[in-house]
Amino acid sequence: MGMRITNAQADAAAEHAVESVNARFGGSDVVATVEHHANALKMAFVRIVAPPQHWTAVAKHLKFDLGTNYCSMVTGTHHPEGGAERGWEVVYHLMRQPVANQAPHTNTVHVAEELQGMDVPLEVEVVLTLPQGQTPSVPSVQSLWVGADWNEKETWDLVGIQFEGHENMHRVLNPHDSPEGFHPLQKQHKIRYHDFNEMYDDAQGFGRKPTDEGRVK
Amino acid sequence: MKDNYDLVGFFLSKDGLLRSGIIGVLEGTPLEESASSLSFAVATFAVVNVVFLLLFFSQFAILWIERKAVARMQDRYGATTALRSLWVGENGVTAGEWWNMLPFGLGKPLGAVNKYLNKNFGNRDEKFATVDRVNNRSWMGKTIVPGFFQNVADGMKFLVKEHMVPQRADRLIFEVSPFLIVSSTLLILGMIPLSSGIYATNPDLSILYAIAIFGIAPIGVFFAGWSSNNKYTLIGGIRSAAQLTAYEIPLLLTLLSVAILSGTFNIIDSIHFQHSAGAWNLFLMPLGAVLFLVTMIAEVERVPFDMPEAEAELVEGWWTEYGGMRFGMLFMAEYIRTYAACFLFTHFFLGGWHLPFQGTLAALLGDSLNGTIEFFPGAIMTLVKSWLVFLVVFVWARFSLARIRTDQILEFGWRMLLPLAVLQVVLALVYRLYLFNPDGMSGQNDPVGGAAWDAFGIPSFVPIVTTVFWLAVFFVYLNDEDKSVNQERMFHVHTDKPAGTVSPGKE
Amino acid sequence: MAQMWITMGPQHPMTHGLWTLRVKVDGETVVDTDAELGYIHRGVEKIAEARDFTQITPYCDRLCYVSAMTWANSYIYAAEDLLEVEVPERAEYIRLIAAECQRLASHLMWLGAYGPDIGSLTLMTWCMRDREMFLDLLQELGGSRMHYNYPRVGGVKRDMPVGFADRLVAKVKLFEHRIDEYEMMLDESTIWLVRLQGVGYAKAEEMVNAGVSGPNIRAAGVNYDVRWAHPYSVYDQVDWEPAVEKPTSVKGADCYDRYRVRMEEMRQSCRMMLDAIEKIPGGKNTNYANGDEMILAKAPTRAPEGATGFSHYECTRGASQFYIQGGGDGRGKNPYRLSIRSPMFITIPFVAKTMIGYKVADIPAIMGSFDPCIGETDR
Amino acid sequence: MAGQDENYAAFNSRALVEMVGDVTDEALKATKIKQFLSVLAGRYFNWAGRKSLFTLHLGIKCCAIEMAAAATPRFDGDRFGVLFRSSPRQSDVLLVNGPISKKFADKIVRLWEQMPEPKYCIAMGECAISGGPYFQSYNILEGVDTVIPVDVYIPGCPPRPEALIDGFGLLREKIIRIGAAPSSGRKGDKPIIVGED
Repeated sequence: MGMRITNAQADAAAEHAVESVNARFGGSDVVATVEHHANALKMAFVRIVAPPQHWTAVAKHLKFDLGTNYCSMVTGTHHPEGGAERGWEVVYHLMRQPVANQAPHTNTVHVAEELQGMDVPLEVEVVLTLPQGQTPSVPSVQSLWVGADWNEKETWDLVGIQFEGHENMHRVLNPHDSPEGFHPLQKQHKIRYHDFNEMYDDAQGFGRKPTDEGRVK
Repeated sequence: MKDNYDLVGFFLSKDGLLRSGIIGVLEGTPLEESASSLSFAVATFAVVNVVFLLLFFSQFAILWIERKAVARMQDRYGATTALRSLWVGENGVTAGEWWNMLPFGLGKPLGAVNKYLNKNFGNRDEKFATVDRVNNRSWMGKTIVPGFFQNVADGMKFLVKEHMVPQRADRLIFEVSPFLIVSSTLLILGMIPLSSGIYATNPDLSILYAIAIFGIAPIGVFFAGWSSNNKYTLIGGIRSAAQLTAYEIPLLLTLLSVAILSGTFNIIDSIHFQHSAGAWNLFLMPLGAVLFLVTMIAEVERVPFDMPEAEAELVEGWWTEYGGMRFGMLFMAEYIRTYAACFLFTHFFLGGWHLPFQGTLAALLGDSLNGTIEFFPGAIMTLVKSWLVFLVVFVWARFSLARIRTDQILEFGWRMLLPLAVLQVVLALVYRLYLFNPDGMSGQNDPVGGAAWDAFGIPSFVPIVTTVFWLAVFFVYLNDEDKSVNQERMFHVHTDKPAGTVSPGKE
Repeated sequence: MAQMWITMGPQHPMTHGLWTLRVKVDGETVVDTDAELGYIHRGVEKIAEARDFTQITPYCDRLCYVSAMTWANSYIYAAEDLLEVEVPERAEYIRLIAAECQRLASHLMWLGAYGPDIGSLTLMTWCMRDREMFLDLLQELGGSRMHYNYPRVGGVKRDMPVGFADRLVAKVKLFEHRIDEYEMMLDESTIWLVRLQGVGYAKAEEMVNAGVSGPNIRAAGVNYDVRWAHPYSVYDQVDWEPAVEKPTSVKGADCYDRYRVRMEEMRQSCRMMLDAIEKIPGGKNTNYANGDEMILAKAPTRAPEGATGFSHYECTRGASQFYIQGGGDGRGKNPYRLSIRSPMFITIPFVAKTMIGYKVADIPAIMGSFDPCIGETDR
Repeated sequence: MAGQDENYAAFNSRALVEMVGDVTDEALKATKIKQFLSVLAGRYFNWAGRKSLFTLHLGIKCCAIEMAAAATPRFDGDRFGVLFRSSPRQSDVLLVNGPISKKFADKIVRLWEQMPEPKYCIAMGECAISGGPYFQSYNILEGVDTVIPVDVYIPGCPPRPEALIDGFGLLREKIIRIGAAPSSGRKGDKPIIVGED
């Protein structure tokens, strides 16, 4: 029969992580809570809301004390109308995976139900909110997780969030010759033919073919 | 044994029809005293042309064999193009009465032939019906050989392609090197005999000649790689140069051992030796045969020694920058080299134009057959043998094996093949000096083969023992693989209950 | 010999898809590499902000075009987390069967593309021929060969056709013999072993730190699999085990391990499908009408204010994740921000670095063994 | 000196070759054999060009998988002489099977220019015809015909391998109509779309 991490194991791991984070960062405005997904299996995960200046400390704590060895996703979001203190938001998704180097000719076969303590997979979501401003910047965790390297490059390329201390920052997805301040996922950029009547005149300047005159695209 | 279809004899013999005719014609004219040399020139020209065209156009056969065998191995139909759309036109476009353009009404018979063919082989109902979009394939209408003309189309299409030279390429060498490769390859066809009577030239040292010519093409390959100023082709060219030098020496030693065994450097004499001595070289030196095949596969750069034009990482290897006619030539040159390799293997190891067991057949039922074996043309036997060798060795290996890395190729060449080739030369010496009794040799025209390899009273004892010994060696070597390591790796992917052992649904 | 940069450009037989690998070569050995992605970046995340939740599924099908069903499922789990929807049991089983069938087809596409990389063209045609079997099965479910638009928020679009179960069992049983045929052709050919063993080593912890996931991790000796670590569908009720490899050297997993893991995963998928089709609630030969509450739950179309949805799914190439920030300022019907995590976007630069020290001829072997799919990389 | 004195024929081999060439040319023209031969050669090389369409091994996105499927046992493209070569120098057909992003636009034009002249372009799939589902994207060109002249359009997302093989059939019919005319010379004729007739 297949195996799975039970909700109890996930809750226990999440509570342990939340206690250790709150214990360490109790005073400052770093808040860690246990949340539950809303779909069928209601698995628990840890959400940490922190200001950007504490982010390096929280990251080190997560990596060395809680053993999150896997930075899976970095998401940047632009909130132009989000009020003064919520202009930008950077969400890190980090995972703890019970993975270790193996001696030759051996492997470790986890049985999900018997995992405890630091071996139970843990899902952490770190939300950093940045105030309004032209140059949102967050300290880079490139040195802690190699996985975060290209994620941060992509987030800067698409959303325009600076990462201090990130070496060799270059555009990965957009063409290298795209204009300096062009970060497409910012909300002021509309997608082409955004609404119906815009379909005819082409705002973004892509050459419209003469044969398309008067035709509904 | 001499094959009685003697093309060379017919053309070149002094009292032959052609030469005496020419001498007769030039009787009264001022050219009379040089008539004999003139007739010799004309006769040689005729012989060379006939043999070259025979060899060259039978090359399309091996292209077709490869394409169809590959398709069968890959569960596909393979090329099924036929000539009909050339003849009747496609999609409503026909050339109308194109034969009427011939002057003085010469077109009438051509038109009649076209109507006859159209009626019988084309579309019986309409006058100029064309084939539609997916027709013109083998089972859509009668075609003798489906897909045979696909390679003709591939080759001819390249003649009308634009010739492009990369901007910073070394123009002269870029344009000349394909000709260097193709011309040296066509030279080999010059001395390959189809049977004892049908050959263009028969130099005394034809084995040395063949190997020398085989050695020129790699220089052209390296020039092509270097001159097209492209990093892929540079690496491809250097790889091919390294690979060919590594495999040239075992090839030479293998052919040296063949020459030692048959006592001559001439291909036709070595074939005569195989018949009159009573055993093909394949059974006398199986190690040599395998060595020859492996080095030949490396020589003509086919998978698994395909590194110079490795599809995967070098795009097309050293011929990436060639398009148009030059690429068509290189493509053709590669197949002519493979074809020549198959011919050489047939001549050195499979007894050229002799039927299998020709000697014993003639011995056992000599009189009842009253010479029917002699009527079987040797050239067809040679062609069939080389096509089979091509099919089994070159095509089968190409589409079931993977490519080896360049350093593994070189290591395999220097470390494994070279010592084996030296061993083979020593074996050939031992065979020739101690195991061969010359008085058992039969005459050249004696249909019953000789018995030079008999020992202890058993006919052809030596080849039988050699073959059995080498088969045993091969079998032992095949099975002594360290199965434990492989086994341990193959199935040790951890699953408590391997797939298939658990009946689903029922715990 | 002088060192030179070779650009294995966007159009190159080795790169399955459009990306450039610039390789610094000293003779035959690779000294330094640099990966260049973004040649088919089409801004799916930007377009998704103007689409509502069911219109985004076709875009997620076309992310990784070889395993379309798994990516659509992955997005749908995130949308269900956002819209707080419970999925009926039968729909979960059908999604599992469809995902495992797609995993098989995708692994076959990988093996087929890996053949010409190493030199044997026959493997390509054999694998694609067997892949057609599973494409037919998926075509019965989703209606087209490659992109199905099949899962809906709250279930699946339509139920399995009546004869589907018997055809599935027949095809899977036939395929299990075909895997032995492939292994006979590959494992017993010394050339294949010589080209794959001892090439492209990568340690387990190195890979995890670099964000590599999926079969590439399991090749290094740990059976970590998102299907049990962050459970989502009914994988715990179905009979399967994650395939895990015993690396033969302390330097970690080589190309041969990754090949072995994927072959074993194909067997596991077969086993899972055979078991799931037997246990499917509501019977395997019944067909419910579209929208029947057995296969599709009622789902709201507007996301609550400021809600976020997250899904962590085991795609064929690794762990794919979707993060949706829904609702906000009156745009309830379409997401405010959709973020897609592609396993290959992080693995390709890591693999480019692991190639250093090997020969030029090993580049396709190592690259192909990680099974890159550029569609999901460039989003 | 030789130039001014007309009747002093400076004998060299090139002049001889040209003179012989002109004489035979006149003779053939007079007896209409030249036209006969040109029709025969024209038909023959056109047949050769139609029957072996070497396609560039270029895989952009999902249509590339259908292109690969078209070369496999179930839908065998090899029956019609369609082979996939990896170098643009040796291919006649550029099969564009995916969206063209700004980053790839100049590279695909370069590929197109590297191909020897009688070359044809097939736009396979919605993305190559009009940008497809990504026509609103900031990074995708609206169809490959903004940069390259296209001969046959194959709609579908992705089109089935049979449609691709039908596309090659329509291309063969176009080749028999326009012969080896250079790709620039085909402006203005009606676009050929698979599945239209």
